[in-house]
Amino acid sequence: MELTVRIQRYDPEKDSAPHFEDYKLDNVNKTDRILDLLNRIKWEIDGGLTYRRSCTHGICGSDAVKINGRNRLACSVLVQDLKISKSRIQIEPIPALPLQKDLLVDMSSFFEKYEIVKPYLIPKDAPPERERYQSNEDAELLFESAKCIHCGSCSTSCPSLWVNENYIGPAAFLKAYRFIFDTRDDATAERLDLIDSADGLWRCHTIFNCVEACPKEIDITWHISQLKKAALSREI
Amino acid sequence: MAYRQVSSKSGGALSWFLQRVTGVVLLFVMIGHYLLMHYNIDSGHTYSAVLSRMQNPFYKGLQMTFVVVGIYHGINGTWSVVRDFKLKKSVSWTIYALLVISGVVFGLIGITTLMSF
Amino acid sequence: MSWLKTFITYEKAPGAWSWGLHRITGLGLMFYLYLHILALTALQKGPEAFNAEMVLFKSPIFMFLEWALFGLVLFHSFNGFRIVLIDLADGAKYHKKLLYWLTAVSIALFIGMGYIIFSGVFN
Amino acid sequence: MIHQYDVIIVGAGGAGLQAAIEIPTESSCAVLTKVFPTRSHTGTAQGGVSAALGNEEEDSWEWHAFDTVKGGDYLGDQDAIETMCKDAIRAIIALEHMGMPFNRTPEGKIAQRMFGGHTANFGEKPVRRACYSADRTGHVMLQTLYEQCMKNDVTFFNEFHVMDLIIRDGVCRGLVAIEIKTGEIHIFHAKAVMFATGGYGRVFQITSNAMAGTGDGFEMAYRNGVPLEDMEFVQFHPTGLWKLGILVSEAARGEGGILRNKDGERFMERYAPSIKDLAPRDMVSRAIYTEIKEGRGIEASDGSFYVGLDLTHLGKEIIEEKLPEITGFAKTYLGVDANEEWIPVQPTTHYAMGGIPTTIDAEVIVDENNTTMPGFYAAGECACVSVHGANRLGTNSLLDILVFGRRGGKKITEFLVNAELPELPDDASEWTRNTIKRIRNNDNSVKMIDVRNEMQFTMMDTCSVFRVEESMKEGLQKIKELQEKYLLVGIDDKSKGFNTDLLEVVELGSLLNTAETIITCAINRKESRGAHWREDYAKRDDTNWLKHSLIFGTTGSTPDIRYKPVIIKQFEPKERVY
Repeated sequence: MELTVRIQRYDPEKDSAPHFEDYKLDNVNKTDRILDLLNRIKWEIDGGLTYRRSCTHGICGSDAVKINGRNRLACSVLVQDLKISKSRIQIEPIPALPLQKDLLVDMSSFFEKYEIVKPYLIPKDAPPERERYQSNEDAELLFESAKCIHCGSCSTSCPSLWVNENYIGPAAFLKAYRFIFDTRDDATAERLDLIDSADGLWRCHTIFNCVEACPKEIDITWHISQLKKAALSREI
Repeated sequence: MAYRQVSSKSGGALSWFLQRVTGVVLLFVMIGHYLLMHYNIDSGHTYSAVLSRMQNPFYKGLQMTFVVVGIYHGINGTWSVVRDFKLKKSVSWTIYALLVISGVVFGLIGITTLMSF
Repeated sequence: MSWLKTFITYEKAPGAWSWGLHRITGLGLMFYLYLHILALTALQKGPEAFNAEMVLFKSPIFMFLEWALFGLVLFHSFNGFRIVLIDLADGAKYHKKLLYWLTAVSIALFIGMGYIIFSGVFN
Repeated sequence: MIHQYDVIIVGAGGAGLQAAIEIPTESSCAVLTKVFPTRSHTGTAQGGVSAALGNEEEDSWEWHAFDTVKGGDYLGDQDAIETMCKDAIRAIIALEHMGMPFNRTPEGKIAQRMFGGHTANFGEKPVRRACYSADRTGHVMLQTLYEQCMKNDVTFFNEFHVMDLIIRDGVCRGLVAIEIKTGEIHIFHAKAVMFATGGYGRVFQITSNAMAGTGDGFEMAYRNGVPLEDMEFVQFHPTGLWKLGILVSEAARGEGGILRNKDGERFMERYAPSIKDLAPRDMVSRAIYTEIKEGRGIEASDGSFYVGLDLTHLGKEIIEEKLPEITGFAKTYLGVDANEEWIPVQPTTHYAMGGIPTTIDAEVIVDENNTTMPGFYAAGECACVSVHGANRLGTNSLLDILVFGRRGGKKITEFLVNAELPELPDDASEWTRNTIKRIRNNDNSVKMIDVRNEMQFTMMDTCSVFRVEESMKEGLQKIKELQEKYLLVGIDDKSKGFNTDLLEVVELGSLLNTAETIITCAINRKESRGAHWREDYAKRDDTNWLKHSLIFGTTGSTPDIRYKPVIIKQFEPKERVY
């Protein structure tokens, strides 16, 4: 089929503001990934088109972009998954982060926030000689949050971040959950202090944009609600 | 790190929780308010009807709760909308002060009305 | 104000709608609560003033406004109930279903209230 | 801009991060990576990482070593394999202590599952040896290692594309990189450089590898006079998603998945009667192609063929709990529900057994006499220790990066005690500048994509699972033509910052030169061993070919191939049957 891909372009060395450009593609299969379309445009039409990509199957988290109005991973969405009006799809960078070029945004603030929750195991005692024991149920509590690929789809879909870039955001909360609910970790209070703050948990208004955007289908809001309860329980 | 790390005390857990608690309280008070004040078959909206109802301490207590809890919930809710935005400290303090003052003023007006019977 | 553009162009899922409406209805109700308190100060001015006001509120426009107000109350309280379930129970796992059910019940109640108000069965 | 560091590590996958963790904080250390660290290809590993923990049943590191030797068709160096299999147990426990979330046994120990080629008692029966975290083992492992780096405050240069090594008089003195964001050239002047640059899967048309897997490390070393070892051995994973090449982990078969041909027959019973679907990857890949060749493949709508991976009998619970990711891929990309239907699979280019030759401490070797180069280290897929021999066993890649990444880090630390910063030549960035200038100045009459497509097609066509001299020679000829053509490739994007157009052309240069070494070595080795299967020499030939090949690049003429003996310790080469 024929498809027009409308892409937001911006080259800071030439353009004063971002603008849209249309690319007509023929022979598009409905099972093509959106990343395949971007690649075709880059390789066949305009080599200047710039975006991040690597693994092409939704595990490295490079290619989060806004497709038809919503954050998604370009490599995990097929043409047939989209509602296509006027045989056109629209691709923009993910919102709320500084634009660098075309579909590239500066992710550094996103990763800084991920770092402030101390995303590493902090055990109190020296480790035993063999592995620490952990029940399968306790381990499984962590699996969903450990699925996160740091693509940034969730945090940048959150209206709380749009109006205030200091908001720590769902991705970092999810990471905090990953350690706070790990039976092997002993820094719960320390981590809760970091997220139970003015820019922290309480700006989450259960809007569920993050859940809608998450390409790994993590119920981020549920995880945040567990954190809220943990933060609350130490105050009452 | 570029981000403020505020200690737990000012984090907002308590006001977040109170918002939920007052919300649930209001849910019930609201049902009571609707049933008793407006759509009770015996009730009417004439001055005398209202006056007679207000003699009942239960009714009076209900209305009192409604005014106080409702205003708290409203102010707290409005504030949580406002503070999402990145505002200058002076601006957000002004809004906060206005909200609190308006709440106190209207609360007093409401209570005075209720107590005037 | 670039957030406004983002807000307008970003796809709104049920969660986002309910959040937006919750805020709008909340602010509306806050405003109304202040009005309500002010209106009732008429009680202090004696029967004539109060009854005169009541007559005003019996006019069709006010009946309609009252119905609309009930809509706000319904949405805000039911959605508030949903939020409590999300925050304090495992509501996040079934929040959409919850929203659809509560909306359905709200619509039924809203229609019922419309009948009550406009038929004047109770007054 | 010139930076000075004690150590520069290139690549932020498992090997690079593991090495960085080992460098003590007194030494200055920086990790350069062309993608953000958690985007590294380690994260795509699915099934598990092996260690003879014996948590599920009796196991020993000697059995593990034997399986590795046999799986590699006796080409692996047994001293290195011993080192790796012994150290495996410590490595996994260390990961657990770092906080990696594992699946657990009912008692709470690390759970283990079966995998291709893992056996008990020297080949008797399959054994549970692969430690796992659902089918995201690599993902959580990469996260865990990155987390440790943050804890240790490791310096990262993210989105820096390394262009060239600075080697003069046999000493590695640093490297040259482009900062992708600005397009600026940076020189990193260092006492030690470690390559952990990953693989070259994108040389081939169908691959499970990331688009970043363009063989940069191999090519940079080779271009600077370092030989490459055993490049003819390219692993084709038997179960890539049909047409896309996306990996469907061996864990699917470890959990009981069965490969079936169009008649529904479990055809692996004929090829490996004792361990059937859990045979090593080279054997299964060949079996699949043989089935297809002999007319028992399943025909797709477009006329291509595949076989089915049958998980339908496993039950929803196992699939959801242990294989959620891969069944998700099948659903997303092919619309196949693994609970109901077979997953269409075909072999996909997966792993480079060969690479930059190193000692068991990750020091780079520059000749057949095991001479090491001061200041240059390599670990992970880009290195060849060689533990994988002619065919890597599933789960040993994650183990390789842990063990040899760490050993490399430790060796570098030792080296730094007495190391001086070597002198930096004036012309350090000359090659880089010339290359960029050439690409920028070329008119865009020859398109990068045309050259790359042709290369990928040629390699898939002539040098994949089954190989024949004649067609490989044609393939090599083609690659050489493409190398010529490559010099004319230009770009559309003339900007400086984030010029991915330019970088893709640079990467194509790496791919082409790597392809040349692969196909040259493949033509040279006249026997069939492990993943290198010659239809014209269908037998393994231990008398003439039980040796490693080292390919040396010589400018302008045919590469020079020399040999290095295989280190045999307790396991004498035997016929490889399962």
